[in-house]
Amino acid sequence: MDIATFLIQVLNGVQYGFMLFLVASGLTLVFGIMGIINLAHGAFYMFGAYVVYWLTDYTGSLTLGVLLGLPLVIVLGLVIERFAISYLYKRDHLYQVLLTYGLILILNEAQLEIWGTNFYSVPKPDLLSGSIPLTENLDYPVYRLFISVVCLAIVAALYLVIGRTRLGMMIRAGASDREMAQAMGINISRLFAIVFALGVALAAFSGMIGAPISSVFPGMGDQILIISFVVVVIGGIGSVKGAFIGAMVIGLADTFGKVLVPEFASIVIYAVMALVLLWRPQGLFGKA
Amino acid sequence: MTMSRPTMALLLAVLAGLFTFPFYGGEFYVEMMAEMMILGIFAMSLDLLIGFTGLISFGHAAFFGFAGYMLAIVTPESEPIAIWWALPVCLAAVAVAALVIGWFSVRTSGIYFIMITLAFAQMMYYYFNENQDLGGSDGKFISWDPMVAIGDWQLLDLSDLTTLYYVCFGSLIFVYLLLTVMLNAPFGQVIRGIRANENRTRALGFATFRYKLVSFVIAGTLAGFAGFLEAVRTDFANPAYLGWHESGLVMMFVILGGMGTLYGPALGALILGLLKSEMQDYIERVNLVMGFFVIAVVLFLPHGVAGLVERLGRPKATDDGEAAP
Amino acid sequence: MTDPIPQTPILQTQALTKAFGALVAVSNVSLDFAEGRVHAIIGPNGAGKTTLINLLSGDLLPTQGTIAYRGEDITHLPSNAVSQMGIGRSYQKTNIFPDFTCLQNCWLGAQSRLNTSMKFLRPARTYRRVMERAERAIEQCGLTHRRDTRAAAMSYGEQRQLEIGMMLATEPGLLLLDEPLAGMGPDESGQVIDLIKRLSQHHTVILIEHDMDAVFAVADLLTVMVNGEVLETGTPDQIRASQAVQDAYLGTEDGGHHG
Amino acid sequence: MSKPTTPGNSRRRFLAGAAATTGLVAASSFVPTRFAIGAKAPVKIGILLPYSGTYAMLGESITNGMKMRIEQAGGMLAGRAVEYVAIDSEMSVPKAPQNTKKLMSKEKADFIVGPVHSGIAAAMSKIVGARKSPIMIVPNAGHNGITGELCAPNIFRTSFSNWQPAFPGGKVMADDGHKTAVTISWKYGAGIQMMGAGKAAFEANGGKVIKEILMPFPDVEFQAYLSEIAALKPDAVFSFFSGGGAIKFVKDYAAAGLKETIPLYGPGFLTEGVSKAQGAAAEGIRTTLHYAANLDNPANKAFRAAYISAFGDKPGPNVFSVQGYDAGSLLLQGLAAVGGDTGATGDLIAAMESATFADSPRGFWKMSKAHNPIQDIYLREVKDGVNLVKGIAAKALEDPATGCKMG
Repeated sequence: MDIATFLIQVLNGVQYGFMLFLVASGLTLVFGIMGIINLAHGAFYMFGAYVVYWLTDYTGSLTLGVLLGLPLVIVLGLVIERFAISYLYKRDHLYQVLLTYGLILILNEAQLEIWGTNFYSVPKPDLLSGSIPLTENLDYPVYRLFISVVCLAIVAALYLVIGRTRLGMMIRAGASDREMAQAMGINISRLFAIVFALGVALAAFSGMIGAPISSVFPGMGDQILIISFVVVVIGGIGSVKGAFIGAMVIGLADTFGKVLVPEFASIVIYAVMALVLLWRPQGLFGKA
Repeated sequence: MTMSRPTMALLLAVLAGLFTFPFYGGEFYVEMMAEMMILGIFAMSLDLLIGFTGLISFGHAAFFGFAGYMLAIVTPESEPIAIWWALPVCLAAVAVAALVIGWFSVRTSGIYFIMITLAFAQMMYYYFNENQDLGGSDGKFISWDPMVAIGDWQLLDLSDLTTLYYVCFGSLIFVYLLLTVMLNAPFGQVIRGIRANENRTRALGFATFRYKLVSFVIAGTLAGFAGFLEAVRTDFANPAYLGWHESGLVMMFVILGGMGTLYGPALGALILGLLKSEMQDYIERVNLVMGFFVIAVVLFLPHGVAGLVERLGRPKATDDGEAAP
Repeated sequence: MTDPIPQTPILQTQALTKAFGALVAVSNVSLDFAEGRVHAIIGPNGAGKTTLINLLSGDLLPTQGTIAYRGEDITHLPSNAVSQMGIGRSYQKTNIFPDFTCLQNCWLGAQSRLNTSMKFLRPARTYRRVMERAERAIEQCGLTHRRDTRAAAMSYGEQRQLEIGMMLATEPGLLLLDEPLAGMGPDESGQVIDLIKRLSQHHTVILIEHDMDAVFAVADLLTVMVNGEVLETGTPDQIRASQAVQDAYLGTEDGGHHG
Repeated sequence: MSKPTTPGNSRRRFLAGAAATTGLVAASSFVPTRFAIGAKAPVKIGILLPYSGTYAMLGESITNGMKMRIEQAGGMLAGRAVEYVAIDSEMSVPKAPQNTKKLMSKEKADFIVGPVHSGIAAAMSKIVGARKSPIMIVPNAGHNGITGELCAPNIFRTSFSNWQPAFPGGKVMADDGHKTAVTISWKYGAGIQMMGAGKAAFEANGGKVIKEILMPFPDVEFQAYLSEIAALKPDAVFSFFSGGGAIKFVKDYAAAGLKETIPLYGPGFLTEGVSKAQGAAAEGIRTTLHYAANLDNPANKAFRAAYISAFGDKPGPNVFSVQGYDAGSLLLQGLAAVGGDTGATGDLIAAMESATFADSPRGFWKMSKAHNPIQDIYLREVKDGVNLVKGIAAKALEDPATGCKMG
């Protein structure tokens, strides 16, 4: 591999990492703050993609689609939190796994009922549909760079929200000690509703913004679910920084795995996860 | 292993029903029950981990599917293999795999244990999925059922449905009794202690790692036994049997059935399997109904179906007559 | 309580130190514990007493220093191995198996003295010696009437007694008792103090306790810890008389119940 | 956002045949018992196809196509009503044996139509092929072995073998003057078989495959491979993906700028049923398949018009509905020959073997001895989101049926 190819593959890996982070960030928030294992995260991702397809089709603009779609999925998240998730906070992980599995079944069927079985694509905004030449025959799509920028913006936003705002203060308090937070006068049930809705919004948002690249089809959420969990676990559950690093590790490991050891490409990310957990059983940035 | 009298009676009635089932069940349901009993064994093996040792494995199907591949590998193209060879070899291979995976995994806990078992199972899944010598994603056929014979005298013909049914039935009871005995023996006391409070169990002088590992290996091997039977039933080894969907499914049997009861998970396999198969005939969106069913169980039946059975069995259930302070 | 001079130490720590990040919970503790004595460790909250017990029992690994039991280095042994050496412990925060009956709780302690519990076939209840040991432990801790009651359904005081019973079931030679009286009413406390006195006839006891009356009633030797360090060790009379202890601890804390 | 008009029906069991059912309902509501005795029992068709998940569109298209064909013939098979029993395969191989046996021994289906997935197909044909009946009709799964080493008298296929659309594709690539190529697909049955066939044809015609990329199924992160292809600079790329993977691959390939310098070839699934979603990225891609939207024959035009009027244009008629349609034709011809007597298995199989499909939307085809279509493979090119025919890449192509000991 010459140096140019190597750099291009690094770019690919980092960019894939950005996309993974986008999906995984909501998962790690819900996981870390509420202690909820949300298997339905992928289903929300899929819902985001369908909603943005539907709205973009109507409005003709991806931006409008995202802006109109986000409130919709946030409401969906709040409803699900209120009527299902909120009963699980004191229950064992196993029940969360089971309940959110039930949610997957329902959301998948709802998707088929609403949008049918067809494959759809979502056009990129004109402004972002160009490419930048990298080598004599290889271009790099601007839209992918745009996703990277969005991802960095979200990292920054999450950092600011969690580190600097009152909401973030409550989130941190709720994450470290629920009873203490309650004693401090924080309305835990409302806080958790907000966090869950935020998690759903992040999942749906990544589905929306990824839709022009991934296209929109039934079952698309199942494919990203497991790899999101891998990212979150490697980074350390509940750590946004960890999810970011985890996404980078997986993005690069996957990319170079495919290039350097193609016959084991599918195994690489799982091997990386196993190694990380053996070295640090609570993930790279997880609290013991 | 306390079981109330009505529960016991119900269980005996179910057993009697199962024993006579081939006489009136009809081919399809007999075959289906055979599958459900195999899945019941599989679910009980996972219950040993989840319900009794407190280890939530999300990769248990790896052992189930691996046993099928082992049978496919040891069965020659040209002739059947004696079960006296096939079964021990397959189970030994599965046990070794469980030992290796367990040795790495058991040192983690909680969600990390869930994920590391998933990671190992996925690695095995992809290994078989991409190994073209073993049929890759299409899987591998098993040309012959293992031969159950002494010399030239054939004891059982496993390709006969009724025979297979009783083999599965016997295996289910055997595994149930085996686990019951084990759980009542000193070993069982220790792993229950680990589930309730691992640190305290260690402080009492038990090397808990070792007991968890042994529990993991036993559970894996029993899952392998179920996988062996399934491979005999379907004559087929396929990577999908190792996948996380399958691991999730069996976990669902355990939780819906009621973990920590042994018969609950077996019942869970039966009820869920029957429910889905029967509903398919009448309802278009079966998964929608299944989804609501699963959520309803989580919200309203925290101890699963077994919990319901127990509750119906003794209406005024309290803690052995002891009121809480 | 006549001979303050230590005999052969059954347990010995050398410069034992435990740091959690920047916080040093136990600092440079070197103590000898004499066989057959009741040796109490007292000190204000946050003095590092429980951390010290956790180091001795193997629940925590020290950052520095060594621990020797009967001359054998046990510094790096995990808690199960420490237990197998004959060192039993009870916990300050009740640490039992709530869904087990009283008997089952003690049973597990008793069973740990089998060569191995990797026994898969014979029903546990048919192990007669284990049963005897468990029954004896229940009797010793005064819970015979609660033998088949689920631990979670017992009163707090009874759970504290069970905590000691489980430890006794392992038939240890050295007992590490972490605040056995914590949260108990006067009646229950009296029972447990009697129990400790009885136990001290055949066991070495290392005791952490806030109840100063109890401590001075049962202890042969006292060590005062402050801020993770040993301030002073001596007989109850010596400690009572010590100006340093007065200044650092007893004087300010009134010597009474707290915590 | 129009929903297809009848997908709901596709999964329920119902008595098909507009004429038949209206008549029957009217009559039977008056004299139910007598009529039930007097009428012949319906022919039972078990269906095992995906109705959920990524490949739900295929299951729906096939079901629609088959039912439409039987409807067009009056909704009856040789005078008998038709009862459909559909099971969602969920693309799950572990559930396949049980689902197959359910259709066989519980529902006592006379025919089983399915599946889409090659792994399920292998499991099903092992079970069905071991007996004389029922008769299995494979409306999609291309696994070479089904009409190869797993072939059996009671297993028919109305779709293709993986070898069929791929082999001519390799030749087309060589004929277009390309000397070197990279193959890329998923590492699973269909991908491996198609890439193997394409490579064989390409190299037999003077080309050279310089790298074979098989990526994990169903991974759709292509960037690393696209960069690799750019560095290798082959004359052409030969690839197979389907569904969401096909859309994303074609779009990523174009977005990486490779489409201009390294033309993309492959079996037609790369653009079939997804070319609209691929948009401009698919323009000009040349693929080979046994069907194309604008095939100029009356049967095709009639089929497309009828399909769109019945089921709408999302997803609209495609190769999968054609395969289902021809499965319907096969049923009609077979049962007509034996007068609706599904018990006459031998004669029924003989009739199905000699069936010819002059009215197929894909053009004339007939069954091979291994029960796989002998069919024309078309060269297609995407223009304005439609796969247009450019010519015939292989005339009356018959799968080599390696390993089939039948016939």
